Amino acid sequence: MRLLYFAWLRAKIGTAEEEFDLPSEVNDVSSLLLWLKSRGPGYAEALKDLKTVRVAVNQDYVGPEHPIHDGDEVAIFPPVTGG
Amino acid sequence: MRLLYFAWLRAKIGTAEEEFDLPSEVNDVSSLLLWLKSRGPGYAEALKDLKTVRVAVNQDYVGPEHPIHDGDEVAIFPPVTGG
Amino acid sequence: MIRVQREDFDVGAELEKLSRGNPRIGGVASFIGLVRDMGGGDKIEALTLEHYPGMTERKLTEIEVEANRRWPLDASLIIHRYGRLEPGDRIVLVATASPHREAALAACHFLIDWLKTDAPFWKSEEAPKGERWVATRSEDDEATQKWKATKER
Amino acid sequence: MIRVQREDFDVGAELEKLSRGNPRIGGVASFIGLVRDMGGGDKIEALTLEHYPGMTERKLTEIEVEANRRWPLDASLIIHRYGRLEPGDRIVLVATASPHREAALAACHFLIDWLKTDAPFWKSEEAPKGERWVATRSEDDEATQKWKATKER
Repeated sequence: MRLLYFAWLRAKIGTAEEEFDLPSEVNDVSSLLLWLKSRGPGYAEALKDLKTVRVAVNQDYVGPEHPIHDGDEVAIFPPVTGG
Repeated sequence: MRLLYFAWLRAKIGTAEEEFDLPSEVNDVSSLLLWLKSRGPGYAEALKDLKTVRVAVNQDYVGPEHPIHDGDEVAIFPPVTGG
Repeated sequence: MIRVQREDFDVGAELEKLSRGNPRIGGVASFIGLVRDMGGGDKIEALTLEHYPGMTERKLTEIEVEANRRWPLDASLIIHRYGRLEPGDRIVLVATASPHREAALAACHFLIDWLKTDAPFWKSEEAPKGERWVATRSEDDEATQKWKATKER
Repeated sequence: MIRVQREDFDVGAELEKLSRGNPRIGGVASFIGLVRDMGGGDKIEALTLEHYPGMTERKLTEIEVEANRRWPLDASLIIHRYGRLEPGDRIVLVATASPHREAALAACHFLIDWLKTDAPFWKSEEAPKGERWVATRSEDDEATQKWKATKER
């Protein structure tokens, strides 16, 4: 699984990109976010208010129940502010 | 009184502009159009369907009851088609 | 600003001028009207735009004042051409600039709708069967009526 | 057509290309987004636009396809820049061309509204107290929701 972080989520987590083997307790977006929060204070801080967090799996916006498979590209970022 | 005609009204009447002394029977837009119709077949033809005729007095759109005074600039034309 | 002219205009330069030197502006909306090659089902060779000099400038100014009354615009522009034009030629440019995109977009839409029913221009087309005057579209009146029903901001 | 690029673009040339050679087109609507010098009450020195390469192009393409599904467009264009930009700089150009002005105007409005809430771009501002990420405006979400409520033409 490839993880990408953008904007202030990237800044708080301290990296733009990482690769993992899918942990056994992760099967959807919710469980992925829960697992990430436990990885350190930067993650916990970045993910403390999930109202300000958006997730895309394989470049499509998804909700908390969306399944996660090994090999997925998962991006985590704040609401967009382009245009 | 200065009269201006535009688009197909000008073509049917056969002139773009004319000057008159205000006839005694003309005191508003309605009576002006009635008087003009009697001036010849081109006028009668141009003014036969008043639904397709717009009138401006001193460069403002007006309705049939708008008064006409000597010295006014009166323009008669079809609905506009610019833009 | 309004301009009524026979000559073509440079869209890029006009839009650039509208916002230049004013970093409050966040959005510039514009509409360009072009001569189409079809009219009433017939191929059009060209069209000629006639207007009422004096009243045209007066009406365009009124329309622009009304747009500025309804929306917080930092700049606005209407350029309308007259004379003989061929398919693909530019007829009109309407542009608005505002700190906020919604104001710029709505005011631009308003200006072109209103101009279509209020500015004294008339088109005649050169069609295969000869020259003919373009008829009004009832959709144009309806578009302006919609704005008249919403006078307030 | 969509383009995501660091470089500036030439608005006049882009709009000209959109209608060139197609005399069916009667109207070209456009919106240009510019960097403002104020943000959250503070003077802004510059902003930096970050994006998600790959997903950006995908989302912009989806938005353009949706606009073409809703309105009869002959051409459309979205150019969005990324990188460091200063007040007055162009950020985005959205343009639509159609035989009919209402379609061009509505589709242009739709594209910029939708892009604001769907395309993965993030702005950070250089303000006097340091760098900070721009927060979402709830008006932007509402503008897109309005379009979602009117999926059909």
